[in-house]
Amino acid sequence: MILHTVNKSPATSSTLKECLFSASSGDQILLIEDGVYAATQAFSELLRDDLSYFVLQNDMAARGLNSSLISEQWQPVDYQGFVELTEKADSVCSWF
Amino acid sequence: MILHTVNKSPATSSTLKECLFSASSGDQILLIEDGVYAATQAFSELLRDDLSYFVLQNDMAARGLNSSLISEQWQPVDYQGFVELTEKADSVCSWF
Amino acid sequence: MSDLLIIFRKPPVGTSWAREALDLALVGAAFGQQASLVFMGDGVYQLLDNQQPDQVEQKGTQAMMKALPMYDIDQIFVSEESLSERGLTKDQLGFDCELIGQTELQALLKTHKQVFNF
Amino acid sequence: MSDLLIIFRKPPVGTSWAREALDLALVGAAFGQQASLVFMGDGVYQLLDNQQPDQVEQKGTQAMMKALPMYDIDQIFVSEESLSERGLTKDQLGFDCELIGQTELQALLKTHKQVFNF
Amino acid sequence: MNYSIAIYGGPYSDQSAHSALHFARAVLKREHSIQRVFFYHDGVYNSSALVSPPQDEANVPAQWQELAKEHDIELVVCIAAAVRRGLLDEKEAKRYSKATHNLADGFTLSGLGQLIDAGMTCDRLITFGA
Amino acid sequence: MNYSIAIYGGPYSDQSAHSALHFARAVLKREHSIQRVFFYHDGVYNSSALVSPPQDEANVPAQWQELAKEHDIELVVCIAAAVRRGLLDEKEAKRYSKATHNLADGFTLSGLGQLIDAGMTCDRLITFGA
Repeated sequence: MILHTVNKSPATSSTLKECLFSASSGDQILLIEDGVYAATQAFSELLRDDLSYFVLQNDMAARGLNSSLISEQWQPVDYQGFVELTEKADSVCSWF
Repeated sequence: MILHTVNKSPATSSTLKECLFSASSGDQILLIEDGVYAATQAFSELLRDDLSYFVLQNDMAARGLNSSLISEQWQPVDYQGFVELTEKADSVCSWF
Repeated sequence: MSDLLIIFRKPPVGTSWAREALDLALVGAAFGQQASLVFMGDGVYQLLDNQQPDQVEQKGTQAMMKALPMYDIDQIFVSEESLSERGLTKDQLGFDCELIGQTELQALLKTHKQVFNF
Repeated sequence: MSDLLIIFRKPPVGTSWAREALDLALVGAAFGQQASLVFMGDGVYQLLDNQQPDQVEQKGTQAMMKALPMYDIDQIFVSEESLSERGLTKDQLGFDCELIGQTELQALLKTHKQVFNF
Repeated sequence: MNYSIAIYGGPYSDQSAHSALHFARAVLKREHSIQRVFFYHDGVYNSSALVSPPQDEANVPAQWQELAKEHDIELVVCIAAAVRRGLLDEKEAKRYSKATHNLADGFTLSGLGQLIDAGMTCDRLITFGA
Repeated sequence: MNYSIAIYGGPYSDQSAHSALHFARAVLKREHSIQRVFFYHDGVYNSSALVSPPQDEANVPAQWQELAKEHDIELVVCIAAAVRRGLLDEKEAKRYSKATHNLADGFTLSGLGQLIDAGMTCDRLITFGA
């Protein structure tokens, strides 16, 4: 299982799209930095059903994305949670 | 009349889309740097009918875009042609 | 009509673009230029309420945005299309600004000789 | 299976990303690592024939690409979907490479522990 | 006509400073003048005296210095963008208690007002973004 | 576990060096070790001794220096990416006949092989792109 991190806004960059195209069933996606905007409801149609979705809550809070804006597929994690995800994954792939 | 320059690839960035949305009828678009990929046929559907389209031929040649790849709306100019376009425009707006 | 139009198309925190664009607006005002601001594309995210950039040790743009009235910058426009593409509505924004459509946006670009586009 | 997978997603000339990613592939090979390269997204533009980056005083990546066989790098893949999104076909490319679809791309990522993604 | 140019991208990382150089030469060839080149955002990295490219690559800061000298062009670097990125002249090095400075000859640190001024006073201001 | 981190973005221009710093602290809190931080592309700008942010902003290079010293982490800067962007140590300054150098204490210029090596020998290599 691969942990994919994505740090670009989904509305202006194709980075998330390229990541979702390349991920295998069972992989995990973690949004960081400007990538966190992808966790808002407007972008939930892009998501596949066979991946797990995480979002860095520090970067969410930094940008004013409170839980009412976030779609339910996304599970918030803090930096320690980020580290835990990297521990469990076989490898980590960064999309930027 | 505004001359708009665009320097980002249309396949991975929304820059061209934002430029085309903001241009007024009669404005000119000039593609430079990685923006020149937008002159290939795959992206001709994005274009509006009421604008004029130019592409910097030095940046085309640098990227191996020969005329067979370029759609016919686009008129190649060199750097002197770029300067001439800025002379004639009322103002120049750079999209990056 | 104002002298300067500054277009904000980048999000507020991940890069320095937004802060550097706002710096330009404030300096323009200090030089006696009337400035209008347009938020479009990912720039509309700069207007969201309750940003806490200190959570990632960044400064963000909210504090600077609050200084705009002191610089007599009160012409603040936001693209309706950019907001709705991002699933946002005006009442989720932390700033008082005027919603504009494509026609008004085009008119703003056309009527300003000096446009800084970030 | 090779040791390293390097993914090229950036165009060849406008930024230094493509050159820096290729540098990494060559250094990896010099360290005795077997490297596979995948071109996808705007990275497929690196494969176009007849690039003349000297027209804008840049170096581009073609000269380095030609050095790949000397480093025993011969596993070169290109995403079929990325090509077709850009209206390109394999015969317009200046390099011999293997077309892959989504399944093969996913398998490449899955089977390499070391992936460098540019 | 009187032109000014704004550059927002660093050397080597992206093409903007090179594009601006080509554009500037074409402007001069068409017998216009260039008053000022303003370096902002990562463009400030073009003002480093320590940039040391391989012999077969262009030295962009050096090319700007030459062009500026020959055609009397001001090379102005945004001071706020520069100092936080580690570009200092002698005066700023003293202010921040740094042992050395690295701003190349011919470049001047100054305020963002110089970019506003270029927009107000020149016939054309052309921006090369990163 | 043994981690290494790669950073591709410059300070102030983007968040990647900050994100990596937060991540590194969390890695150490979870009692892992960090062998190396490798700076590539615009990440090399984090190694400048001359970075001078305003007092109310974090000094990212200084924070990396502190963390590295305290936890015995190698701070390795890609030499090819660095010298063309104007980041020089004493030896490179001499090689390129520059009067001064600006690499901050605690950072080392070295080859890209150090990034390959980190990928081969560490349990995890986490990249923060620009």
